[in-house]
Amino acid sequence: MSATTVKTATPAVSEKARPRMSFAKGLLLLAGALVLISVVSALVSSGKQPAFYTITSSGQVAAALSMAVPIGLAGLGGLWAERAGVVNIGLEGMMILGTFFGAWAGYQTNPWMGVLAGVLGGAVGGLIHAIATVTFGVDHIISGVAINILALGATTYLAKRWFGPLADEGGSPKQSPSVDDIKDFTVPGLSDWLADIEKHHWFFVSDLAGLIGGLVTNISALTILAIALVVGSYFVLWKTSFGLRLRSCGENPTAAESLGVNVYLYKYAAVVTSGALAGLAGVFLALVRSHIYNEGQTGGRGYIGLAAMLFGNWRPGGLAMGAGLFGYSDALQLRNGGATVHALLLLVAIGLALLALWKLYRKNLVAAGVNAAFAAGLIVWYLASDTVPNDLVSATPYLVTLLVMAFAAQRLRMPKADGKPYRKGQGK
Amino acid sequence: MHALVGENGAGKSTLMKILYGMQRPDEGTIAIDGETVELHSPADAISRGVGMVHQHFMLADNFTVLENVTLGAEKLYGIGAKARAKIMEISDAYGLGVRPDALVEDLGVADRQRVEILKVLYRGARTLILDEPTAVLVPQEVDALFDNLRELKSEGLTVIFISHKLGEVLSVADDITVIRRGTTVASVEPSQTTPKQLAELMVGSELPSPETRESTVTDIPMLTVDGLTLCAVDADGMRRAVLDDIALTIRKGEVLGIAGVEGNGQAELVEAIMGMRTPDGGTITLDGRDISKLPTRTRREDGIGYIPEDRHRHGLLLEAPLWENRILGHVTEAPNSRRGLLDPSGARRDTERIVAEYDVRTPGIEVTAASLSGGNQQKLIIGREMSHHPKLLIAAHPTRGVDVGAQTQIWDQIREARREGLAVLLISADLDELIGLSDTLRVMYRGRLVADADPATITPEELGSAMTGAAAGHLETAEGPEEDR
Amino acid sequence: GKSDSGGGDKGVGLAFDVGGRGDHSFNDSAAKGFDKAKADFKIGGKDLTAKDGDTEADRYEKLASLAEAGYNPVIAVGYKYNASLAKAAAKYPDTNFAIVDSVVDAKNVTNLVYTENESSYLAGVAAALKSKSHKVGFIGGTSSPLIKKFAGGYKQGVLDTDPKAKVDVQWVAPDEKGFGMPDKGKDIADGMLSNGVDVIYSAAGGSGAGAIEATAGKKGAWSIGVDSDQYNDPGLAKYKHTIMTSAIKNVDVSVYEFIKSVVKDKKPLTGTQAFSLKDGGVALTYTGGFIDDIKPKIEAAKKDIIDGKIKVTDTYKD
Amino acid sequence: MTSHDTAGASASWLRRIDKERVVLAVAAPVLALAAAFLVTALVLVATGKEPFNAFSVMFDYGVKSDSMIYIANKATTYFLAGLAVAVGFRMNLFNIGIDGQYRLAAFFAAAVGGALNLPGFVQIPLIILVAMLVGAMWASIAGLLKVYRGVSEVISTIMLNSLATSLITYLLVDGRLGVLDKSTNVISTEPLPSSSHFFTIPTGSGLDPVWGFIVIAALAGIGFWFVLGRTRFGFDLRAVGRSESAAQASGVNVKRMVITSMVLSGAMAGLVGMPTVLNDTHMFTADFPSTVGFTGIAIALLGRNNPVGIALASMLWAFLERGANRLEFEGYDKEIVGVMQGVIVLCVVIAYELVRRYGLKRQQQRVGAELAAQAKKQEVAA
Ligand SMILES: Nc1ncnc2c1ncn2[C@@H]1O[C@H](COP(=O)(O)OP(=O)(O)OP(=O)(O)O)[C@@H](O)[C@H]1O
Ligand SMILES: Nc1ncnc2c1ncn2[C@@H]1O[C@H](COP(=O)(O)OP(=O)(O)OP(=O)(O)O)[C@@H](O)[C@H]1O
Ligand SMILES: [Mg+2]
Ligand SMILES: [Mg+2]
Repeated sequence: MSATTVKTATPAVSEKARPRMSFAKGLLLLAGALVLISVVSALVSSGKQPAFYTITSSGQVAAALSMAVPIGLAGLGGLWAERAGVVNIGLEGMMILGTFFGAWAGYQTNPWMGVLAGVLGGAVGGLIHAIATVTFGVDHIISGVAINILALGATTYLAKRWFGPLADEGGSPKQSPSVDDIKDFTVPGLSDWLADIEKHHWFFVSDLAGLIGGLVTNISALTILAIALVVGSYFVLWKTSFGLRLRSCGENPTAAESLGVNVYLYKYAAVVTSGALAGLAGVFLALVRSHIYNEGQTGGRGYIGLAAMLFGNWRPGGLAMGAGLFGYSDALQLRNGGATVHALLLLVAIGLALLALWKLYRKNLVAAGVNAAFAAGLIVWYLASDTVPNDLVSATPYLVTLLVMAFAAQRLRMPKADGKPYRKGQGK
Repeated sequence: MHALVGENGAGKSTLMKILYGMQRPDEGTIAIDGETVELHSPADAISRGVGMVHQHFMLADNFTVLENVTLGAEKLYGIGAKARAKIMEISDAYGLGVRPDALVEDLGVADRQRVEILKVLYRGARTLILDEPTAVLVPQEVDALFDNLRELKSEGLTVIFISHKLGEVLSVADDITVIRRGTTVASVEPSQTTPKQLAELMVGSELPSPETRESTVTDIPMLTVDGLTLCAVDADGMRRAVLDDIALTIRKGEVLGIAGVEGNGQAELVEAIMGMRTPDGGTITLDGRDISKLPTRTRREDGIGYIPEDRHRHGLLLEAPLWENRILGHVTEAPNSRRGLLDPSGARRDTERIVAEYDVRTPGIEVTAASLSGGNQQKLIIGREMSHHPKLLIAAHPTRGVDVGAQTQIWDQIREARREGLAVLLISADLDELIGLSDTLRVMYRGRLVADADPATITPEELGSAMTGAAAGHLETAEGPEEDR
Repeated sequence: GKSDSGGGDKGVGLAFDVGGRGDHSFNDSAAKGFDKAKADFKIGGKDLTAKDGDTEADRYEKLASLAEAGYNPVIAVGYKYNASLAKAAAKYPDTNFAIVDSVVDAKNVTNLVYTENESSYLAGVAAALKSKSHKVGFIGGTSSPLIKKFAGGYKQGVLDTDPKAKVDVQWVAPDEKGFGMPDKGKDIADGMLSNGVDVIYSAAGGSGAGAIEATAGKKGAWSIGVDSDQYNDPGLAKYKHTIMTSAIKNVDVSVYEFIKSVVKDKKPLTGTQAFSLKDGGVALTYTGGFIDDIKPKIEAAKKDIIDGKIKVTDTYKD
Repeated sequence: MTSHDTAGASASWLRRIDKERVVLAVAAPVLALAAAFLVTALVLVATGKEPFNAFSVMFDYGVKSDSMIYIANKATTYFLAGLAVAVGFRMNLFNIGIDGQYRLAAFFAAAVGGALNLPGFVQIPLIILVAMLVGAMWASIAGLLKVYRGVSEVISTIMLNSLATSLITYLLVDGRLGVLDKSTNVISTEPLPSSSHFFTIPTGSGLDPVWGFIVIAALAGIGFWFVLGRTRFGFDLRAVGRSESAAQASGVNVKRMVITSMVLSGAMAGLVGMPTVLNDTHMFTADFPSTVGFTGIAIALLGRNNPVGIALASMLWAFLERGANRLEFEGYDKEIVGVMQGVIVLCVVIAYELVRRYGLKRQQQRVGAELAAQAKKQEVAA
């Protein structure tokens, strides 16, 4: 070895702040997307323009929001549990409990009692999960799967017994009688004004008006509650000592225990809250998205909520984005079918092409090549067809989610002790 | 300042955990300040002014220092600005140099240790328990730690600490308790005892020494590493070199020791040689064959034995029985498999042999690896690796957390292997071990081999200061081993 | 199944499709005929319900256990029973079977099928006449052959009446779940309405309720019900002022007639009994009086279909 | 996922059997089943139904010979689904995508089978091969995404399930890969030629035969056991499941192993639909049984990811479903069986965990006690 002098080495640890998908960055990205839509819709032939207009229409945005809320709430449930170290694959079952008890109590009394009952129903599901995983130390996934089976079994059984005889009120073994509406809100004046602007299809301005319009027109009280819960969860989990303790149980429960934190208690609290949130997601499906309990109503949204949480890297903002993305693309395909999804092809292609350029600039040739190839493929598809076949349109939200996950490479930062069994007094 | 010594599994940690309320005693009493107390949980202990720094750090990696410190003590100063100010105040008062907003994940061992101590002080502890605080520190850091502790002592705090390093125990403790298999066997005063006596009290045998006698170094190169460079993307998305142009040669019969503060690339060097990481440049040659591009499995088949730094993460399947652990890493080799199929009976038979030969204390080979104590797990790993007659043995911290009895055995085995012409790459934080066993010493600092030294002449203190980057080049002008080129 | 009338013949056996009694749709319609027959002829009976994930073996078991226990006739509601009914009919040659919506070629099986495309055609005529925007919509539960029969007939009816009109056809989901998603039905209808569609016909089971709800929220828009007269559906009472008409399928009538032919007349209906516009097996309702103004045109179309002047397609292509 | 494998059959196996362990192993499921029945009985009583009659109806009916045949046939499918899930679980991969994989595989296999008319001994293996290939390819998407893009397999397989549904709906259309029978309203793939019908095992006059595919399923189970328990590859796979880091250090290419096991899991999923296609319907219809993949998760978990356990669990599941059909006939709500299934899974896993923990404690105590004894002896000797 010839080194006789110490060379100035790179610092082992740099002190820079960790990059995060900040709120500001998200807004910027959204604005960019809006501009892109405006530009493209101004450029395509007039026959194709309506398909682009619907992409930012207020109806689309409102529908996207209402589709995103149950997914986001379920995801938030997942977040609470996993931040305390308990994987909750039983969200689906807890949502089912929410739909059932929400509609049952809502029908018996009033919708707000329904909300309460649904949340309680979900919380009971959470409690069972907590007993199994925290007290008995059962594998979290097994317990979750069992709860999904149990919740489905119990509600179908009870629905048949309780709703079956209510045929005159519209009940059936698979469906509850309808429940009254939960109040919704419209910002007076603003909503109409925005709707007016939207109609003119002005460059960018109308797109923005559609976006905001969708967010201020006929917003259900539960939607507002859901948004508040996302923000509130962030606040509680990251800005309070309760949250600190709860998260510590997901990162290093033995350490938490050694500092006098009652880990079991916090895990219980987190998992029960998780169930309650999933229950609320179910209530939203039963009482806002429709007015009834309906067997199979959750349709796997619990799992999708879980996916949204993973998508969002175990953070409330991220999971809201994941839920939003899924809700948006689901609403898009549902409301407007093939033509609009067809328009989306072009937008995604352009987006990918831009991403390819960025990768090229960063000298990541492989990624640039892959992105460019996908972009080219989509453009060819767009040009070669007029619409996306109706039978394929239903795939949109799933495909979009998968593609976004695949292209947005990310470093997952799951809580360190997530899913690991923990026993009191066994730390080494 | 009270020191507690004893062999592995003597019950030191268990006793301390009882003092800290993490475990409940079956009988007996605990008195704090003359008052008999009953501790049901750490919270009880904390409220009575007992604080503990555990043998294995109790820190959440994804949390900031601030979060780690305030956790569980939010009532004192909240979790915000007031807490931050308090942390800075304590840190400054005792010269701990702790930064509240750093992520623990990014901290080195010594820094983590200080965070642990700060955690205890923050809670206003009057009795401080430190379980093996020095095991992972270099001498300078140990000195700094003891300076801190003395300062605390002078303020009237009581410090209880546990250590396997008898020298330091004798130099800093005011009182020493020796325990063995769960009972106190002696209470001694440091001034009236010697390390030798202490060791005898502990294990009933003589204090071992890692001293290597005659040199067995040949001039046939076994492992040659040249220009090895490895970059990694850190948390900030910045690429930086964790291994920077590493060059070294280990000959048959030679033990090459690498000294360095943890986190300076030793682990990465080992992983690169093992093929667990793909380097960005450089070549690795084993016994004349270029293995740079070969997968880990082939490298192992070609004769690399591996005693990993973290046996739980890299050396064992904790939930699997011993005989399956004997197969791990050598599944393609006899006696573990024949023609693609496992040979469980062959593996079982050989496991029995290893258990007997290497004195693995276990009632049988069907018990899970997890039910063995750490020292016995280590012996099993060493037995396994040596059974395949490696050409090169990579030994990372082979005696970490292992008591003096087992240490002797392990050192003997390394020496034995070396005599048979094995090349050994030794990485250790225990500088006595490093100096005692090695034929050649290298110092690693920030991904580079910055210095070399002759184990015959260097002292741990000199080596320690080189490890912190204070010196470079050849550390002694006295005649040392030949340069590689 | 309460206590059955004793003796060898226990009465009627009936196996519902998924959804079963209380689905406010064709299962309920079958139940109505079944209940009426039981009451009128003072016989016993037992009904069983399919569940999601049932296999051939499960369906066969239902039919076989009914026949085995001595129920006669045995009626299978839904085309899914096709294969299992064929098997059961062979095993129990002395039992009279009937299947709704499908055809099984066996001596002891009566096939009760309906020309849903014809009633849907009339729905299309009504939609085209009532639409002001010349844009109408169709929402199907899923793109199964049966539902495509509805879609095809409807589209043809619309275009024959108003060639300039646009028909927006959408499916709720790619599988059977699409029949139980009222919320998604609502979203689809909402999307159609905001694109200017002002009449929506949905053949989507429970999901249709959502579409009807959405349509009721838009001024001047109409919905068209399906299978039963949804104007009279208690669950939809709130929206009935916008349910312009329903394309009904009188499963109850055919089930009743079949039971009667076996139990009372002792001369079972045989072969394929197609219930069409001609015999009132399918029809367009005038309840509520919303389409009374265009009744002549609808009746004319109906006559043309019955006379064979209009040949209604029985499938739909995108 | 905790995976527990049975010790193998070597000459000294008898020695290793430990009476206590056997008792514990049997105790867990027995206790759990008893608890599950108790809970179900309580639910029945609470809703005003007589429980014991319900159970006796289920048991009496469940052991009738035609019920046994039903159970054997249905369990064949469930067993394969459980195995497919277990391959992933054994190495900590949560493949929720069995559902999509097996439906897509069955669809393409049926389509290929319907399009060809080769001798059975060529065509049947070909159909099975197509199914395994399609299943493997669909699953490999999730594997590749995980390895190269870091996408959690939980997300990707959920999405791929729905994509499979859409794809099948798109292709199963008159003029694409479907044929429509207008009179029956059934859309399906072209039916298989009768030469491609799999053999059946006759069971007696008037009774349905047992599907011959049960033989393939048994072979798959043995193959599963052999590959995982007796080959180097299986050892590597289990090693990854137990500790990814230790496996990597031991020389396993973990990334490749992720893809390989996803592919294996998918190939196994491809088999799930085969008993139905080859032995039963001989075509793929739009109402091809779905959600079997999800049932497979419960069954794999109940069977502790080991073939014998999975076989027992799948038979239990089939038995319960058979019983459900009968319960309805006897005037009970068959939905109670859903409650039963959920309670059973929960009770079984809790019982297993308690027993496991007890066993571990016993083992540690024994290790400790024996070591102490050894040490004493040494001391005395010294
Ligand atoms: N409840 C118990 N009763 C008796 N023995 C036990 C119990 N729990 C653990 N043991 C035994 O104690 C040992 C556990 O080893 P552990 O890792 O705690 O040892 P250690 O003292 O840290 O040793 P080392 O220093 O070698 O790591 C094993 O031999 C285990 O069988
Ligand atoms: N409740 C218990 N009953 C019996 N044995 C136990 C119990 N708890 C711990 N042990 C065992 O007692 C021994 C003492 O372990 P302890 O960790 O205290 O040792 P130690 O002296 O700190 O060793 P080391 O030097 O390795 O840290 C271990 O073998 C441990 O597993
Ligand atoms: Mg200790
Ligand atoms: Mg230890």
